[in-house]
Amino acid sequence: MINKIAPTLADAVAGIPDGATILVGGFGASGSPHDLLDALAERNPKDLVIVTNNAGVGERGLARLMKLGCVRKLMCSFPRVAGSTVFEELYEAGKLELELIPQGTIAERVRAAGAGIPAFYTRTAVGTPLAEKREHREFNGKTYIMEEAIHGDFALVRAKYGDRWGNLTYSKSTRNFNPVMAMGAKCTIAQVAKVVDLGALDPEAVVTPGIYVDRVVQVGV
Amino acid sequence: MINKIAPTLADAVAGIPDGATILVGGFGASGSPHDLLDALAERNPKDLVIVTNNAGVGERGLARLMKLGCVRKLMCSFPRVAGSTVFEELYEAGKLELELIPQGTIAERVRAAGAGIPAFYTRTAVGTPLAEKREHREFNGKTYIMEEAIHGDFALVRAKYGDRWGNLTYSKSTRNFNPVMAMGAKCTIAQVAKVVDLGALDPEAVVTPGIYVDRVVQVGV
Amino acid sequence: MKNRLNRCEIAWRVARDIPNGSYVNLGVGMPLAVADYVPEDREVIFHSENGVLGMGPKPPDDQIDWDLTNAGKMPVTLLPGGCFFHHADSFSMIRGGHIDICVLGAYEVGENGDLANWILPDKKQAPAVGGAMDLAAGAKKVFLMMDFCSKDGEPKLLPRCKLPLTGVGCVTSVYTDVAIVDVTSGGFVVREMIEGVDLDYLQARCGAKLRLADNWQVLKTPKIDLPEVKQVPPGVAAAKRA
Amino acid sequence: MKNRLNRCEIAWRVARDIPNGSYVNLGVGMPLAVADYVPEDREVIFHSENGVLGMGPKPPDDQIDWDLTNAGKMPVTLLPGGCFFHHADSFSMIRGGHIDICVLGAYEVGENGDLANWILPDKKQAPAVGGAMDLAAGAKKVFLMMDFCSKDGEPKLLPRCKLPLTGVGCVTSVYTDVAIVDVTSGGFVVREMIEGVDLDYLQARCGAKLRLADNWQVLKTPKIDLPEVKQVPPGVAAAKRA
Repeated sequence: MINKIAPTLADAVAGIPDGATILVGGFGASGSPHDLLDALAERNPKDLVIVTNNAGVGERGLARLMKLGCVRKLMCSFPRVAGSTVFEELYEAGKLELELIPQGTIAERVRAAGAGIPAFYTRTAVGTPLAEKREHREFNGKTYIMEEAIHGDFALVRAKYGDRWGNLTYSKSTRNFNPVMAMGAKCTIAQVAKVVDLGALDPEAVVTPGIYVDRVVQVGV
Repeated sequence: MINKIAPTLADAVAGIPDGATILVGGFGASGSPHDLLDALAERNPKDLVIVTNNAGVGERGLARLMKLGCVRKLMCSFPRVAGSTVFEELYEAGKLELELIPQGTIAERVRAAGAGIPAFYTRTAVGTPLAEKREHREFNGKTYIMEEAIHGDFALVRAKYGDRWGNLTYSKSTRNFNPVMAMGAKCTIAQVAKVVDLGALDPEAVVTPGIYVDRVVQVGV
Repeated sequence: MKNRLNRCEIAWRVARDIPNGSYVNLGVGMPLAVADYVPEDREVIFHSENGVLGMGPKPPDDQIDWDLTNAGKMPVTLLPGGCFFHHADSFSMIRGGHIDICVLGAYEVGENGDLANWILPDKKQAPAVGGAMDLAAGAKKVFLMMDFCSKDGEPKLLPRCKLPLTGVGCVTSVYTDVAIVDVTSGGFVVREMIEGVDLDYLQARCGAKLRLADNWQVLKTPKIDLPEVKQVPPGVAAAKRA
Repeated sequence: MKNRLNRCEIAWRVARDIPNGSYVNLGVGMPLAVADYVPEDREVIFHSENGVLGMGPKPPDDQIDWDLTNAGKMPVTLLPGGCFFHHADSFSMIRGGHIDICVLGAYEVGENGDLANWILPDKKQAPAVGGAMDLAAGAKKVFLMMDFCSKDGEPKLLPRCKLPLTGVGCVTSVYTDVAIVDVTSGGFVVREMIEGVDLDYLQARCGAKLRLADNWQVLKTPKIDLPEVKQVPPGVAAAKRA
């Protein structure tokens, strides 16, 4: 029998080593897998590379992981929001490396990893500082830059419902980056508000098919 | 008010000119927009380029369009199935140009058009005759080929339900190529089994958001 | 100039230029107000980069659902016909040219349509770009909402941007507190000016050459009072919830 | 050789080599039979390229739903936990390396793991490739199901394929009517042979050098009768429905 359900948060994040590249779902606090991040912080790993959209707010989740000094590098589009004080202090102290990537380019680069596409061309960021060091190329008279896939060792995502095959559905706009990050890692770990029976999710409405998911843990609503 | 509902099939396919490139959903007969194709055949256009997976079976839909001599070129992955006699006769008589493309590469090239990606790299077809004339390039020690986006002037797709904003849902495996083709064209036309009220479709389960759809026509179940 | 438009009045004017049936993305900040002024006889579908089409207005305080937020991380609603999708799909819509209009703020705009709106010099704080470069490159039309000059009175319309760019040759029109300026292949063209302002006034405050459109008009809006701001900053609200 | 395996018996043997929890894509034709022989203590999730995960067996004739078909365009069912998705998502799973095993037929296989299974020479008919190249390039393991020799007695295991390739260096193992052969960095290695066959027998019918695995075993299956074929060919059925 296939059973991807992890009994505890600690089981869910087991085996994440120092130096891992971790894709993290969510858009700010919306859909952020806070509980998985907190559980990961308990393990106190070092030198993590985090790929996500924002840089954590308050003291939980990603902010906590950063505050504990677990994160070497952050790849994101928008690290600066009200409340991202942990990030700001570390960044200004030169204790955290930042790679800024346009939001849609993060999404497409991670999707590319999941879809077996090593690189693609995009018009986003052409002519800007974020296009520096990128290969430029013309198609049909317009200039594009090449962007390469971003592969994760692990992905941490948050969904509303999950089943033992790893199928996931989300709630409203908390979906955001979660299904994309789920595609792009070798091992995807999902926290869900509720584990449901196999067959309970509408097969027409499953957003992340279980093929992308390795572990599911229920953390309550 | 936004109203994408076309009253008749003839209205739905109005304005498709000679020489148009048309993306057609479906996988064999499954999910094929037969009624739109038949309505298009009524207009008897010339020199069409059709991008789809198969080459029509029997006498309806794509087979009819080809039999009438409307199709100059077919871009597909699997033209040869039992019942694709119209295609076979035209092909063997040299009256139809065929460009064979791997199935996943068709899907990704059309998705790329919809997603603003002019080209991407894939491992599919490397070392095969279908990689000839393609740029080859190494990433992380493996060889890939470059594939360019396939843009449609029009897309013809079939869905189960649609609303006046153009949102679409599908039935089971008839979904197949339809949502992909819907993304890749300047003008997307959908035949649906039933037009429903705005708000009747579950916002978590809309597969093709109306932003990709220009016209919706109900053709009964 | 005492009858300069406030940001709500600019938003009102931008909304007049959004045709029925448009798919529109509103940038975080000032542009979000545009949604409040869509003429009643038009249906406009708002896209939010975090995976929403058919975004509706802010809910009443007692109906806030933190699972449904906009690009600014503030609670919104969903109109009938709206739907949700993930970030790769959301930015396919943007990058793929499916958004008819996006409305953004700006630090500078060049007469060649270049846009700078993401980074200021000499700041110690980390840079942040979000979806601005995707929108600038992908939307069919880019409308800017900004004051004609900076708070220090410096021109923001320039021959070429001096700040690092967000996008190249992407700007369609600039909606300001004193004028509407279109970006054309021949440079900046003033389409509308508020009462009491003339081309000389604008030119004196503009770094680039301005031309007046032959059919220019007076820029008029109803008088709209700025709302009292009592919102909790989004980061704080989000942190609270987390 | 009278005790050669028939295609159901080969399918039975392939099914033994599919671990619990695998995501498996079965090629059209002979490989589809593998689904019938998954050991009862294992759960295997079948992927169909046309957008199905968790594909179940053929339905009874009175429960056929033509909206739910497989890659061969024949009616199937969906298991609890199954779901639907579109073609770009389906081939992301394939190209992205998420399919653990795909089982394909073959015309030829090279000792370097090259596969030829999509086009025969000197045919007037149009070529057709479907998803074979995507699967060959993308699946983590490629199992082949085929007879050891062609119907004309020609070797199908060769130093290098002579036919146009489907994929390069992609084949993991070859399941045939007389032996199971693994593709290794050192070439073909016979893992199992049926009773009454030895390496000389196989080598005489193989174009490439065969080695015998140290721990080779006898290839045994239960006796399975071939089903009577009464199916309507898929194209005809589809045309009827259309």
